[in-house]
Amino acid sequence: MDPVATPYFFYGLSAVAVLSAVGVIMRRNPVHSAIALIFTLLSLAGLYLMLYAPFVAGVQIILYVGGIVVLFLFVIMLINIERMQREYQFNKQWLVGLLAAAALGALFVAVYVKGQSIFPQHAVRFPEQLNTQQVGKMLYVDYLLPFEIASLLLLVAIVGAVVMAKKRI
Amino acid sequence: MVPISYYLVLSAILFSLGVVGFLIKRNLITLFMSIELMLNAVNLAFVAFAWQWKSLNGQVFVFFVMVVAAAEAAVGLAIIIAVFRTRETLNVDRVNLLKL
Amino acid sequence: MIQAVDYIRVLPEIVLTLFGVAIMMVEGALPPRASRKPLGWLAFVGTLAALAATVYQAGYPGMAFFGMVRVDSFSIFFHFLIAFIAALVVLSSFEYLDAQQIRGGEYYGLILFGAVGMVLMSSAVELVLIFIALEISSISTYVLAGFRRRAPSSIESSIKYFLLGSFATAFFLYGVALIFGATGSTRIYMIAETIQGGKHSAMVFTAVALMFVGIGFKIAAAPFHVWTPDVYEGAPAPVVGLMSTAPKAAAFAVLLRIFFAAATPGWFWPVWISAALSMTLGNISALVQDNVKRLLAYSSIAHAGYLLVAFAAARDIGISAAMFYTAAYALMNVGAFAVVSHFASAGERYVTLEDYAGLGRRSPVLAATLTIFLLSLIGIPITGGFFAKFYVFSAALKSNLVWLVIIAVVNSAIAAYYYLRIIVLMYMRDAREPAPTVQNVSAPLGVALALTVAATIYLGVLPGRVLDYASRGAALLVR
Amino acid sequence: MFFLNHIWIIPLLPALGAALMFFFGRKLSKSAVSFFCVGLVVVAFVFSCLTVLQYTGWAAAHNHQPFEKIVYTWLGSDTSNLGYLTHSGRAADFHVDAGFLLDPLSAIWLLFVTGVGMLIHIYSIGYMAHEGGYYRFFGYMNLFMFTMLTLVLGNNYVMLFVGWEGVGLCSYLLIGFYFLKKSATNAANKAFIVNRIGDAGFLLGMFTIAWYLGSFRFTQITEVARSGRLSTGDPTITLACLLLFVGACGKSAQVPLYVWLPDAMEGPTPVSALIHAATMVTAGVYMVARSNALFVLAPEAMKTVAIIGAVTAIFAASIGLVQNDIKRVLAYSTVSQLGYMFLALGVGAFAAGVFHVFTHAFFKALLFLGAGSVIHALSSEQDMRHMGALVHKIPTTFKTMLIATLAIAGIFPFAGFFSKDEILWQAWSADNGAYRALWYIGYATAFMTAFYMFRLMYLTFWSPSRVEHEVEHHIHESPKSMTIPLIVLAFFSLFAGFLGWPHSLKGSNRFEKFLEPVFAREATQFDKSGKEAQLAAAKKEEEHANPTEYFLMILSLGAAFAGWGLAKRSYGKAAEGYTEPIAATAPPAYRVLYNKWYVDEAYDYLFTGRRKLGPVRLGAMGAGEAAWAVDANFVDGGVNGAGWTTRALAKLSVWWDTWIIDGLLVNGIAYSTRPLSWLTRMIQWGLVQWYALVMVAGILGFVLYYIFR
Repeated sequence: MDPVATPYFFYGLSAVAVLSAVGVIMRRNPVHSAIALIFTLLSLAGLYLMLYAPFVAGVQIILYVGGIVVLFLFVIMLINIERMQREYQFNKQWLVGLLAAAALGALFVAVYVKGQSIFPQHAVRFPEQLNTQQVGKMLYVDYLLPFEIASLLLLVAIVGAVVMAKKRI
Repeated sequence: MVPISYYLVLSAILFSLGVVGFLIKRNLITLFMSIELMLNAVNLAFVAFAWQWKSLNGQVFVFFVMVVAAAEAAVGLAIIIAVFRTRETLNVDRVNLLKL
Repeated sequence: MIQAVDYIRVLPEIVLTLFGVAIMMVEGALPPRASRKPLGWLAFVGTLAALAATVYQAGYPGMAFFGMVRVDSFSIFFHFLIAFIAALVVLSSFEYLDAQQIRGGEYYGLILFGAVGMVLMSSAVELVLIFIALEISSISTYVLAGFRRRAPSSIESSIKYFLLGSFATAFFLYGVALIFGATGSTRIYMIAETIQGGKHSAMVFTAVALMFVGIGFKIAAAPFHVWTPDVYEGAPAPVVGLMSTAPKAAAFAVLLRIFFAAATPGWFWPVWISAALSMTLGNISALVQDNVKRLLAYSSIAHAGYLLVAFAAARDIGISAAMFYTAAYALMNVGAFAVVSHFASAGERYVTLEDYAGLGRRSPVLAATLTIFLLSLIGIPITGGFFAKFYVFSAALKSNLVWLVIIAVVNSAIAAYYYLRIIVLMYMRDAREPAPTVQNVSAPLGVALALTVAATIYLGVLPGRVLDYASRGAALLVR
Repeated sequence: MFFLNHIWIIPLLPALGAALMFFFGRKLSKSAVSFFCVGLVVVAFVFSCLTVLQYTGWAAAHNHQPFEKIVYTWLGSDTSNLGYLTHSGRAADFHVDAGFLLDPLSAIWLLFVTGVGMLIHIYSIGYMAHEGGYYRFFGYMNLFMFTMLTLVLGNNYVMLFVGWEGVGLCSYLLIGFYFLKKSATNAANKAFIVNRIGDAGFLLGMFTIAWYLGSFRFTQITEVARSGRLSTGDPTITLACLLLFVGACGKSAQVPLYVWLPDAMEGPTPVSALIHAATMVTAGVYMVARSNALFVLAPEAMKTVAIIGAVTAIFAASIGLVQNDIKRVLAYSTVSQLGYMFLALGVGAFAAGVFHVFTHAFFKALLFLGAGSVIHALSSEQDMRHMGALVHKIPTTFKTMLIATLAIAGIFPFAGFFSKDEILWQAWSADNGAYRALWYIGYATAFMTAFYMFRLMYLTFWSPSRVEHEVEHHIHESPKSMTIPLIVLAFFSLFAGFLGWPHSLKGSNRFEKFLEPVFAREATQFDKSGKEAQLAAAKKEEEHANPTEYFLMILSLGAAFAGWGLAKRSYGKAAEGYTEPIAATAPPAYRVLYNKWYVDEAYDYLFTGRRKLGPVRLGAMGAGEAAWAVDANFVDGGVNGAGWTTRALAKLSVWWDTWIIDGLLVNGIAYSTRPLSWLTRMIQWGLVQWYALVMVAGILGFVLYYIFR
């Protein structure tokens, strides 16, 4: 089976991802930021599909978009955002910060360019129909311990969240 | 066929955008969203590398990173609520009681 | 196939988790106004059980869970250390929680869960598992830092720790991704094979740098140390005792594994620079501090620097020096913070240097105990701190790091000055009026202090056994 | 062999006392405290005597080898391989033992440390009887004995360092014993910080040796050094020796690090006697003597030691001339005598230096204890201007102190004569007179020493009484527990010198012979034939008693008597409100004293008023100094040339003391940290995102390094 994806898909999706990521930063209203984040996440899910990772793409949509971002929105609703919107949204070091991050990004790109030789152009494809089964098998065999430990992580997170959100201890 | 390095460059760009957001935004919640952006950039890199090495490990990692992101989000947002309770603001510049 | 021995190899983790869960369940059953001491005792028993489990585990070295964790002398060393620290912190928390009127059994639960993460960090040999374990320990410390809910400073310390921690973690994770990209694996021993076999691409180097960021943040090495003073100042004192030691120890274990077991290249100069920077910045900044917790924070930065000197020394002697230093440092620091937490009393009021004036006469035993820890931090002989430093310096010298040793020796001479200030204040100044009242030391705290003093002296007088164990672990690591 | 094999018990005895005081001190009565603490030191002394006795027997049978007892492996491990490569590429073990070494050198230290220590402990029972913190005092003293004995008995540099740091700590605690006195705590801090500088040098020197020679152990290092594999003047060895000497300068109060010692007199007098006169301050001498095999390979370092020693000797003696506080005179005298010891070491006369340490321990301890007795009698008066005519009121103190004074002044046949004369002779003759310039300095110092010591004696005992009336009624001789140690020490001050009766006076110099195995220059010393050759050489030397030696001996006796005579003429009749007779003949000398006080006040003013460190303050001070110098020159254009030089030296030393050491080193640390704290402030201003930016900058740096490496 030929690759479903063409470069155009890639360009389109990455344009959406980058633009909405910029939107996350630029928007004054956190609600708008959260919505922009959703677009980034969705376009990333699209890219995952292109990379033959349908399971991850699905989890991305369910867990990230459906869970984490909704959590963000909840919290934004809980908190009075009126005043925040009237304040400056960037701090005084914005220019330095921007330059530093740009330099960092440039360095990473340089690394990829320098390290390109180790990537063969044509990678072998996965048989995609088995993807979910295979991931499941890995999770419950090879990665059994991390999987279990991840549940402990979630337990800690729940306890922590409850403790921090309680009015008094 | 899109070369793998394209994906990686995209992930670098997203990562730096996250860093920018973290460095310059004043709203605690947006700061936090920037961290999510960074984590997503990492995920993209993982999936791309997984494709590269034809190894499913990379995809499994993404799954774990998402779990971690969820856990961080839960705790982080709870802490943000606690901050909001004591200060009535989410401006990160105001969180500077502790300094030399 | 998973066998029983696999479970033995994660026994301390299992034990700690079970006790943590038990605490959370009993917490629900306790009336809201009741003291949480019983939970504390339960946690203490849990840490003791973990210690026992560690000792038991020592008889079953090897890999477990499909090459996810590895039990060897190296990880046993850290398991023992972390469980011991957790026990000490639990003991020194009883009184503190009562004084601060904190009635949250979650506190003990989180300490135990955090300990699970740290213990796992030291035995995990797979980067993603390390990452998850790191997150467990981080998240529980984020929350513990904010446990003094009435104080805005505590919450602030929590949010600062959280934001910067997640930021650093993201870098660590990116580093993991890059190393996966470069080598096709995240298992430390497979990475080692790939790296030793092939050429070192720019990606591997970048990955090492990025992982060093994440771990450097945890161990408070310059220039990733910036959060430390603020967070330590705001967080509850016993929690600082925990987070300035146990997660650091675990993070050092991870760093050792990444650098030496995975044989990653090119870490030398960053570590060299970071060591020199940490020592110098930490010590100089500590000179001008008036808050004891901040002062100890800078001191812990400086100590991270000394530790990195041992890293730079490399080879098995450097690794065992680093391990020994971690143990000595952890014990004396936990002790110092236990005293500080006792003395800070309700609301953490007495934390400036001035408050320590005249402590030598009002509470001689407490002052003497703190003096021992401070002397050990200075590196006066017959304390663990002395030998740890000595060993690190000679290890570094043996690797011909002459300049680094000179920087370190000069730094340790400077450092004496600020530790001495506390001793001078305690013994040679009159208390200001009104003098802070010092409560009697409660039995659990007394036990904790006695244990730390004994351990500090033990490491100074008879370091042989611990050193033996550490060097055995080190030898296994480089193999 | 029991005592020799259980040598490790010796330091543990006082450690036990210290532990007892730490845990139970507050609950014990004073008599119980004295019983345990003093009793344990007495036991330690007896034990040491028996041990040394046994050693002499053992050594005779074993070619005068050092005795080593290794208790356990302290640092490093027995089982696993902690090997490393030394500088030369040789493999060596990382290995430091909790081991003990007894050879003639440590035997001498062992004996006088426990002996003098015991006497001072006994003395303290009386002296501290009415002071608070009795148990604390004895606890610290016992802790001091423990660490000092560790220092002396350790068989490697690390053990030596343990004791080294330990005695520093105890000294610090004991100087600050009267912690309510601000001056006491300042003095304690000063001592600690100045010593810390020395310690850093020592530590680096020690590491250099280990790195270069592959061992910390004295016997192994000595063996390598004497094997002939290392060339004389080896730069690394020179560096190591110089670094070690920096440490010795700190601990043994040599220029430029001597300043803490005079201030250390803020501690109780028995402490001054034990720690700051007899034992701890000689640790530097011990260390250099212990490293003699290395030092002889580094002539440059030896030269430095000799010069620093001579300079210190005359510098400190000149300050001693103008002090009024009885303990300060003694303190400067100690610094000066330590200078003598280093002079001896520097010219290669190790045995002479050690001999002076030995005799000095007795008479200086005696002087301090006597001074303590005087202070005790006069209800804590320390100013000699308010003393006088005590000769009949406290006769025992007087007699014993007189003996000590005669000893330190170097008058035949008291102990100091022999040791000092030996040093001067060696300075004259060593290396065919290469160090003869130092002899002149030493000789001038001998004269000054006699002068200031007899000045002290006249002002305190013989001159008419200037004691205040209320005090006068209470004058009393000290209790037995205080006078008996004085008498015992006086006995030794009188006779200890006979051990080193020189060949030229038909003596046998047993002391030097005893030390011979330690300072032998060749490893073959231990061989039988070599030993005989050595003895033959000694005999030859004996026969060739140089006529110059007799001449110098008479010359130095002359200097001592001249100093005595001058002091008698000047202070013999110093009545109430006396003017310093020097001041009468040379007014600027009086101004030296006066201006010292002025400088102190100016110093206070400057530090409380202005905080900027830099050209401004130094300039102001420099101008003041210049003005003073001009003034002094005009008034006193050279009435008394010798007096002027002396005064200028004294002035210079005070100036050095006040401005360079106090100003730059001690306070300078505090002030220079202020701008440094801006650095911290710049990084640490509480904003999360700024912190994150610092981190990103760090990451950028690292990643950049990786990409462009």
